[in-house]
Amino acid sequence: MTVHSVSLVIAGSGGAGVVTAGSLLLEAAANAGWYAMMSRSSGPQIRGGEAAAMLRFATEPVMSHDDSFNLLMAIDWENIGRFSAEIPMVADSLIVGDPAHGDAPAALLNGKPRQAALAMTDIAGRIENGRPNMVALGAIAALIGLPPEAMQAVVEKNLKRKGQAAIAASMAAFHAGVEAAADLPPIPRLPAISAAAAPRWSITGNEAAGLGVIRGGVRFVAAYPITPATEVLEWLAPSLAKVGGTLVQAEDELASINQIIGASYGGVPAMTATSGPGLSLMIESLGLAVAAEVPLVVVNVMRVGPSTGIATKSEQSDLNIAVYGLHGDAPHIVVAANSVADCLFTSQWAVHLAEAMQVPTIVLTDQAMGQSRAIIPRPAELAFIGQRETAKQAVEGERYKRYAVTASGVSPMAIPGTPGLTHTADGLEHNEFGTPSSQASDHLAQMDKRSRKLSQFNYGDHWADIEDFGSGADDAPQEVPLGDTAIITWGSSTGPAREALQRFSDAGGKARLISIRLIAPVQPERMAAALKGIRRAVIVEQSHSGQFYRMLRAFYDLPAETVSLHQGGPLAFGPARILEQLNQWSA
Amino acid sequence: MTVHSVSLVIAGSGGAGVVTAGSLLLEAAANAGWYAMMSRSSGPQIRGGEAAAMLRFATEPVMSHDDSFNLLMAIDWENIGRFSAEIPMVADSLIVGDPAHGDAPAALLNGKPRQAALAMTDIAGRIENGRPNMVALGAIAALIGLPPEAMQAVVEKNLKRKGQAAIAASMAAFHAGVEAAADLPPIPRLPAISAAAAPRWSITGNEAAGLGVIRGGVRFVAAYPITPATEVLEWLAPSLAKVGGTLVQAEDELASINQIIGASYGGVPAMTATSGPGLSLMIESLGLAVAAEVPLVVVNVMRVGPSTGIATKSEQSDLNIAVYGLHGDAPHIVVAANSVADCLFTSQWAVHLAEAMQVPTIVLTDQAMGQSRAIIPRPAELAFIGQRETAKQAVEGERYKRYAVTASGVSPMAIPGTPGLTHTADGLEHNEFGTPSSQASDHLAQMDKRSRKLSQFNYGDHWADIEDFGSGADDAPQEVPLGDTAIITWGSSTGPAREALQRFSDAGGKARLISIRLIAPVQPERMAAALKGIRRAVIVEQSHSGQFYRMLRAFYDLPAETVSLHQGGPLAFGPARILEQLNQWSA
Amino acid sequence: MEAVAQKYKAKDYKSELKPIWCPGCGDYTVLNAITRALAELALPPEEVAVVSGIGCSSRIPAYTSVYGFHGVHGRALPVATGLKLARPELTVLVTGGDGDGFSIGGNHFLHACRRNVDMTYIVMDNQVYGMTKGQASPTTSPDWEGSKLTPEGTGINPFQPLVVGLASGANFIARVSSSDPVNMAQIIVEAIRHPGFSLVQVLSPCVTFRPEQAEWRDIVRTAVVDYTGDAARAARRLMTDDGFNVGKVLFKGERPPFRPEFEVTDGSVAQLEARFSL
Amino acid sequence: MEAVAQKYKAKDYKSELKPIWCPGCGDYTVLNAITRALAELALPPEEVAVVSGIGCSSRIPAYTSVYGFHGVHGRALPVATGLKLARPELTVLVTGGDGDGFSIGGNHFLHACRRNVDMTYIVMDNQVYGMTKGQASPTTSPDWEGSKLTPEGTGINPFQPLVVGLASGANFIARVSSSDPVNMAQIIVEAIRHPGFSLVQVLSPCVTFRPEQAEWRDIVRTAVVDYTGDAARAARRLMTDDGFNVGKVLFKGERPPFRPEFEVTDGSVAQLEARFSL
Ligand SMILES: Cc1ncc(C[n+]2csc(CCOP(=O)(O)OP(=O)(O)O)c2C)c(N)n1
Ligand SMILES: Cc1ncc(C[n+]2csc(CCOP(=O)(O)OP(=O)(O)O)c2C)c(N)n1
Ligand code: SF4
Ligand code: SF4
Ligand SMILES: [Mg+2]
Ligand SMILES: [Mg+2]
Repeated sequence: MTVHSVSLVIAGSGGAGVVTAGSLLLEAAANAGWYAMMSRSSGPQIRGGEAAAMLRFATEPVMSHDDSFNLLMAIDWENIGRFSAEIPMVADSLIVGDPAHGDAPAALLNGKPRQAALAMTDIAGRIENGRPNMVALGAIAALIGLPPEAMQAVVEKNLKRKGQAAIAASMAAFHAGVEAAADLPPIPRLPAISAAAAPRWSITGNEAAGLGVIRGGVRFVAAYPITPATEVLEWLAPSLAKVGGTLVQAEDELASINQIIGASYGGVPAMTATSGPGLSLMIESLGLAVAAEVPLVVVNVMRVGPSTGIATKSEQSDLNIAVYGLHGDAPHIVVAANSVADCLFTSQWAVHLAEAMQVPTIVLTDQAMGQSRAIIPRPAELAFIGQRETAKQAVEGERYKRYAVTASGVSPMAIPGTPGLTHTADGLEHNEFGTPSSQASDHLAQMDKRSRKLSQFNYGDHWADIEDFGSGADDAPQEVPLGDTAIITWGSSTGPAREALQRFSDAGGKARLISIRLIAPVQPERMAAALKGIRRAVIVEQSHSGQFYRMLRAFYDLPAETVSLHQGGPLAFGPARILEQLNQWSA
Repeated sequence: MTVHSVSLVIAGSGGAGVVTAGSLLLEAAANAGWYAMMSRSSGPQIRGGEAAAMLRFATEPVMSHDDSFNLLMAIDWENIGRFSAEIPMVADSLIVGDPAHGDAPAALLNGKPRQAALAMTDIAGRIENGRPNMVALGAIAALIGLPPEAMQAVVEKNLKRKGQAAIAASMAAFHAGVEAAADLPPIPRLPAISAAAAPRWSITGNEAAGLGVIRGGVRFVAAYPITPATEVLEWLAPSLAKVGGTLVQAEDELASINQIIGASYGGVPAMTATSGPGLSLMIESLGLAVAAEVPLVVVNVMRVGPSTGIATKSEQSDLNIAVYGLHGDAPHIVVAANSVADCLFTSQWAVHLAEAMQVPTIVLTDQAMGQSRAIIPRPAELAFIGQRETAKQAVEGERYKRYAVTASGVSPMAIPGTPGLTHTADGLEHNEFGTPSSQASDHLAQMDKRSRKLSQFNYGDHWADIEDFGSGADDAPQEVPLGDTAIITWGSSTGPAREALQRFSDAGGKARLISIRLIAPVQPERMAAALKGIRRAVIVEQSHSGQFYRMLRAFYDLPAETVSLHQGGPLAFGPARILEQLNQWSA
Repeated sequence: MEAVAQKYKAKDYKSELKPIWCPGCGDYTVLNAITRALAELALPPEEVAVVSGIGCSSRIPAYTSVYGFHGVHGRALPVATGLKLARPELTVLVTGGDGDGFSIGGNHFLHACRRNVDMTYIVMDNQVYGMTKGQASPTTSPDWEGSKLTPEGTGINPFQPLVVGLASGANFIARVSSSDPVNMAQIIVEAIRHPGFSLVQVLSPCVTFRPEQAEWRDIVRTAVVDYTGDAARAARRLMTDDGFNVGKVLFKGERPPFRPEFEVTDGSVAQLEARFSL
Repeated sequence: MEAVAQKYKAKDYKSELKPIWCPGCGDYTVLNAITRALAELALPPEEVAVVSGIGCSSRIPAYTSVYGFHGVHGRALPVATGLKLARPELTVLVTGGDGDGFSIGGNHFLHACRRNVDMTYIVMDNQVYGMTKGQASPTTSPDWEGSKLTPEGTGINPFQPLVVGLASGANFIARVSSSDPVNMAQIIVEAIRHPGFSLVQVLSPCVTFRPEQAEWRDIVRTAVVDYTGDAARAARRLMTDDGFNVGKVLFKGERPPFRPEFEVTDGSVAQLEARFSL
């Protein structure tokens, strides 16, 4: 039985090398011409403890995890039951454990999966320097149809420094696993693909966000570590150094946001990355950037809230603070990436938007995409480079107006060092020169200007990904959608929504996906066009209170029949739950 | 011509004693049996500089300023033009200036007001220790019908310490002003009222908020000064000391919010007061109070935003941050006072709500009501005392569940010092014991609990002030409103809305006022009842982007014909602008 | 400690929770020392509160059996301040890390020292952010290249907690090593007994992200001089020491603790209201 | 300053804006001294930036003719840090008050001293929050009863900015009085010239909320000893002085300023991308 995708989990405790095994598998899959995605989960211990690597392999780019897993390969069982909610096992699923470690915990057996034994410890013990996780990989490869050559190449690359003997030992254990798999019950297999497939990258969402801002032109980054955003910063630190930029570790988030305000005021595109608690601390100074019109980008990698919440798990619940969190009326931009790959596009675009409109821009990603690694098609080059409208030359006899009221709302900005254009940028309300003013007329003029520059900008088609599913669906969305049903979603919920729509259309259904990338400012006209002909919509998001749904209601006219599907983290929506709603309507 | 109300401005620079004069007038008005309201405006200088006292006197409680002023009494003209937008002068208005100071600035004359001269300096010069502002007061009193005895009593009280000579000099100047007024053109006069009228208070919104929290039971306050909230704290410092409480000045708002979290965790009801920039800094720790379930009250006196904005002026633009500002899904309470007097009720109620539900509660007031002084009917006693459900006794063999999942959502809280119930309160997601947990099931159970406790609480009728206007209107709103039109508003915009409705009903119209006090959690059922029979609504607020309107759209079903009237600060809505909308519909 | 039967044992102050710490982490010893100290002081668990922020070290409250508050990163001191001022009869401890206390929490540290509220602040200094997997903290040496965030080292002089604490007005200052839990317990006892704000720096190795700190055990030495009450002298000593003099109190001040007057007059709310009455 | 024609005059560094300050406020003198110092250094106005937070004293930027940034309360130092690191060729000054710098901004103060980025921080210390109409600041003496917020006084020992600055690593420390603008200008010149983080405390009276500070003019005296480069010695001196020794540099350190390597290799974005390629 060959299928489009196979999903599996490798789990084990402490030193079991679960994550290493998952990474090898991911790379090998790429060698086999497949696409793949890997997420991780681990226990509360700071280091060691139980871990699970969740992988999905497919012949096309992987957008989301499946509703359940085909295989759980458990190196041991210690505390693995803790992951049961995250790794649903159903009747078709296969759980493979090592008899040396006893029985599978009951929590994993609710779905009545098939079970089988693989004596990984034993088998590995028979090979010099053989390790159980390589045996596991061999068995997995055999089960899912991964050609051994694909793994050979990976092991050679990764163990090069350890020498030929280490490589041989690993591959011996791997092959022993391949052989032992002959006794295991089958699970779905993927067809091998020619290795001459399209060029591919292996990247995490956090790395992609870092690369995106560098592509957009960012050369100054201030950092305060916070899970799950730290890797964005850790990737940036050495990378910036290579392209003439710099990263500075700040004493806290109040400092990091203000450092990037300073750098950007100095003319250098700047950003920081954080998560909910850190974003909270940046709120006041984001307002300063709005009022003083200083461009900057904050990548906020969402985790479960409120408060410290669950630092290592995902939720789409910082939408409210990102959109509405600033005090006063403070127009700014919020964009959201909707896949690992899109972290690159969206963060690069964010730099472009921030610089063009001299406005702070928040990029929302989340733990699920930020810390997942994916094999993706090589991303396209993008023309979005931050380009700030600057004032370069003093006009004889005219005092420079830093906050000139212009038709576009954007006022050319003088960068320190430019003669004749000195001025004071100010977070106090001011007149066109930047002089503090408490006049209602100045306030109104500047408020109008600050919101006008956002509303008049041409965001093009990037405001949302709109895709039609169903026979007759073309690459570009039609003027009139194929069906009368739409899913409106954002961020990480887009993957499962897409998959639900794929299944829906495979079964003959027709529907439209609207995944909003430009969260704020809202685009009512574009949305009205996208909803033309739509009678029913389901809004999908990972938030306990339905933040996205409420925001849509506040600013858009939704179809009369609109259903809000929302649930707090950390469990993602499975495609099935979304499909269920679609099917309910078509029944 | 006698009327319901008279509005006037006293303006002048630096030492002109404008505000003192206004305060004397206010007190005298109370002696005359009138009600009154006084707001102030001043230039950017820290001390001295131009100032204006805007007063309105009436025979009934004053809820708002009028659309224009009947009288501007200018002690001098220096920079007074700067106030022109705040003190609209129309054809009926009278501007009285001192010829010694030259002509009125053009900015004040756009509405073509009448003008007259009063030689205040000259007249005062002829009296030993006579001061121009007392001459001005005399003229004002004569013009508006204020009995001289009413002023005599006030001057005697206020100058008692300065001795009889000072009193005599002041009153001589006053009487000279009264006489000189004979030559001035008339303006509307108020009828004198028997001094045996109902008991009255003179209070500002900021003082009322302070008194409210003390009445509610607050005994610990942490403070960081910020305009225009400082007076709440300055009133509280000595007052708390008198009732066995304490106020501590903190190093910043991060400290003040966390200090009150600590005090409240210790069992002592606690609060702080701030304004937009300070609220921004409290956001992260407000989330902590949500997650750890620590009751507290933050009074946020709104000023013009974004960022530092205009510290001394009013705007209703912190609604968004108050409602949506926290990261994650963080259910909490937001209430808003809708008049100077209501600052007392609402802040007291806030303590009650916070304590009953163990939740942080934000009280929104604003500069306009916070720094305005009003003569109000003596407020009623209120039964709202903070009462926290505490756990007092360990149950043998049972480990105490700090975050027990209960039907009400409220878990009895053990206060440090209670034997057998020690536990750790936590901002990390936790299970019922408070032990950190990253399980989806625990997260869901606690999220449900935290939102349930707010949704199931009985807020009674206080969620909104609902009033019917039009002949046949009763004190209590009818099941079915008199008309099919409603104004939905909140906070400071309620006063002008009320006045617009009064004028509308005086002209035979019928309509309903819905002024929402409980901003969050929303009350869709109550709103649906209040809107039964309403076909048209106008939403009134002082925000550039229409935050309140958007929030209503997000959570309520509004009448098909809904108009959003919103404008940023600092100018308040005049009743006329609102009335215009009502009239448009009835035309 | 003495052999006679104590009212409380150290383990009476421990909860059943298993710490999430790495095996070998210095913080285990600190937990032990705190519980020993409480036993020595024979404080009823319900009259003690431990407050913390976020970090590995900040996990201590839940591992004790006293009242605990686990707040947000960097804000433990103001929480403890509010708690102690509102409930002066409680014994308040604050536990946390070098990042929590000296990086994001630096301002509260300054002002807590200055305000001198009666509490004991125990900082587990491992010169790293353990919880977020190994970044430089303010106390990290400038050339440590172990963090991906500062791969060339921070290039910044380390923060000197005891010097700054002293300069800001801390009333009791000591440095201890997690390699000597008995001494640590004794010093914590002293710190709790001393009125006002007491600061105890613990050299508490992070075996995972700073494995080289295993050497601390051998480097530390018992401070040779006894404590002084003269701040200027203490400052000179602290500014010239290398950070490894441990096991003794280094400074003891005599400033009375800050305790706002709860001037409980016979005042009533009605009296407050009367002032508004016309 | 010299009689020969200077390239710039002090007034070239002043804007046309009329300060909002009260007549007699010490900050007028500070504005004068800064503009004099810039003239002496003959810095082109466009190559200088003045950054501030919020407060009366923080209004300085707009009254100068150089590039200015008027941010939010307490955050001037990080803004200046980002600016200087991104644009090392600019001369960066930071101006502000005791509340802005030592109360809400205390953490950035600590870390700016420690980080030692090349900039000059001029704090107008009037021992009060002027802008918000007269509350106690960290430098206010504990028994000042002039604030409605602390009508019995704060009861808290004043913050010692120079001691804490030194303890945290400031590289240049001076105290001046607004009653001697010429000396102040000279010290500001020195501070700007000295590499690294320079801290200049100005005793700048608030005539409105602390009218008694008019006496400062008579109390201040020129410090008798010259500066030292020995931090421990400087600490002892500063901890024992009464705060009125002015007019001299008190400490000068030799630490090289922090300036992250902008290791401009021949690296390209394409090379970064190549690492993701399979
Ligand atoms: C506002 C905020 N910023 C960042 C973080 C992420 N964070 C958690 S713990 C920590 C550092 C902890 O270091 P330290 O206090 O030294 O404790 P250790 O883990 O070393 O004991 C950081 C940065 C957070 N939780 N909240
Ligand atoms: C976040 C925040 N909190 C509070 C304030 C109010 N505020 C403005 S200036 C100031 C104190 C200023 O004192 P200082 O820095 O000493 O300056 P001075 O006016 O005395 O020169 C305060 C508390 C604010 N603007 N922002
Ligand atoms: S990471 Fe370091 S500090 Fe944290 S528990 Fe492990 S050893 Fe201890
Ligand atoms: S209030 Fe004080 S500090 Fe502010 S301008 Fe006036 S005198 Fe200067
Ligand atoms: Mg640490
Ligand atoms: Mg000051």
